Amino acid sequence: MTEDDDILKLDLEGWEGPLDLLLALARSQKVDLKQISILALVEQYLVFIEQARSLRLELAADYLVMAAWLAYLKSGLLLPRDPEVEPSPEELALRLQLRLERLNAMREAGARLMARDRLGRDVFRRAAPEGLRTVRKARWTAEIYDLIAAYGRISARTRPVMHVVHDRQVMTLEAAIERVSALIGSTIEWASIERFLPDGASGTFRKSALASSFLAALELARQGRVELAQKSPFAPLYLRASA
Amino acid sequence: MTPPDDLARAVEAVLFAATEPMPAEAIRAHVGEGDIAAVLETLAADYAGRGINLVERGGRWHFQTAADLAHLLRRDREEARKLSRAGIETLAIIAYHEPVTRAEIESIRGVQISKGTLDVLMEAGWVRPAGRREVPGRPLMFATTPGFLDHFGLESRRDLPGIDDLKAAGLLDPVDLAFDQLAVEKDDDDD
Amino acid sequence: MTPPDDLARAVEAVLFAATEPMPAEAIRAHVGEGDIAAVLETLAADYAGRGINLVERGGRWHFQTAADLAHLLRRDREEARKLSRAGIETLAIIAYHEPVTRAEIESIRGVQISKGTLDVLMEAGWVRPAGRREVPGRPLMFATTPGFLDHFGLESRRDLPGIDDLKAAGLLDPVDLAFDQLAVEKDDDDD
Repeated sequence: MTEDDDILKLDLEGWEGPLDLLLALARSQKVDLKQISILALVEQYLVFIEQARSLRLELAADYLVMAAWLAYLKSGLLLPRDPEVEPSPEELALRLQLRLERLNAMREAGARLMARDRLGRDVFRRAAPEGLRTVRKARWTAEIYDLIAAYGRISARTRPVMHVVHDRQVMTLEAAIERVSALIGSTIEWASIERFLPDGASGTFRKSALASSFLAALELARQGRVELAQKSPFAPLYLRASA
Repeated sequence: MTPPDDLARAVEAVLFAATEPMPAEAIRAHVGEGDIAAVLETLAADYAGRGINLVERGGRWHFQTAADLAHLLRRDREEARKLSRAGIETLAIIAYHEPVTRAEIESIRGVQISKGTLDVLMEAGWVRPAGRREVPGRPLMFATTPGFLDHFGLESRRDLPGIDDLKAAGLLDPVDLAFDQLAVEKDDDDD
Repeated sequence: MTPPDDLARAVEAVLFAATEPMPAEAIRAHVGEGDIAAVLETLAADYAGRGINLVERGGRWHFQTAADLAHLLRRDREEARKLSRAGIETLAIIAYHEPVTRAEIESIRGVQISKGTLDVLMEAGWVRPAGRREVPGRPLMFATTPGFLDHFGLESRRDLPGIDDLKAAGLLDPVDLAFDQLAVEKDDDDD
């Protein structure tokens, strides 16, 4: 038994899984991974597992799964070719070799990375820098219009307010009752309500007079002094004195 | 600047990485034998014209940024901010009525002003304290500054439009007053 | 070492005072207009032989002590916590393959990653989540950080030791792709 084997055996706890163990065994062949003998590697692995078992070391399941798979690979490589079997044992062996190459590449890359001049271990930043500060300052802005408008707003809000109602020409209900009563007395025939409005009334005064006269007509009808007639809604309204 | 020898490089590195100013003996403990004093003098001269200086204070040496560049380490960033409605109204009252006390401002505005409002106006450089009113409590009065006139493009306060001008411009229109009142109250809550 | 002009002095002072490595744009915010890039190159050359060096890592600049003086500075300093073998390999795989999923890391290492491994790398500030791979399950991807480049003294990922050789040898390609490649070459040989 070589010295390497002893070391491997003692270090069983330290392996990062079966692929890691295979890589360590492969490197003990001391050839480029491209030239490695997969058959020899399989043999090494199976012997290693056998030894571990004989020493009653507890092996994680994935080491045993790998052992089973390698035993299958070994028999495939040794037995006469069966062209029906896909993938071929050579293909499987090649894939295993590619995986070992990749793991090895990353292991070496990791080692080279760790060996670099590392900040805080090999190179140091300034321990007590003054530091840089960014001070945010508000630059207040306002426009002259905002200022004046604001004052206008305050003044308007606080100024005494006087309400003035515009002088409007209207006909009161009282005046309309008086006028319609006076005119109806001499009207025996049906006459439309417009006939009772003052001559020359126009604009808002005419509207006011019409509204008041209409109310006056209703009031006089209630008192039994006037009769009203209308053919349909919105049709002309006719008045005449009660019989 | 002279190309540094090994000792100078070592002293440089040790002082750079140090957490506090170091006396020559402490430097020696790191870099070993050699004329530390001479190296320190040479380095101090080397760095004299640079953005970094090597200086001695009470027998202790350290690197520091050149004193005349201290202003670069602090960068002021200005951000334009619009005055709040409470702010602009308070400013308007001060401008039209100065000098005026806080209580007078509140009585004209019909709303209390929060503490921050006057601070902002003073921070903006538009308003200054202007003595005290000789009444019980001697309240502080406020007035506008020359900076205020500058900012608003006014020659003097007399350039501010009068009440009649405001009325002519429709700025005293009572329409929307109720809405304004609501907005003012809400604005003050935000302060 | 050339006597520095005002801009060089300013850049020097700002980088010296900074607590973090700074990109050229951040330096410009402090020192104003000028050819910052040229100044940085000149300063880096000026300091190259000194005990303090100006270095760029991932587009950000900082001063640090020269690597060959580490032995003078390491005393009294606690050794950076040692990364486990799993941690080192996982970090290397992420750095050389990024962005990379957990499953891809596991397939290269031939073993599951324990829960803590990625946590340790992220806590160290070297590794960050970098979006999700748009495949079923949308697995999270991982990549390195600017802090990783800082710590390992790399200007960019292109400076990762041996990355060009590994790429050329196809050792950064997945096994399936490499296998197909070999199969094609073999076919060509057979022709």
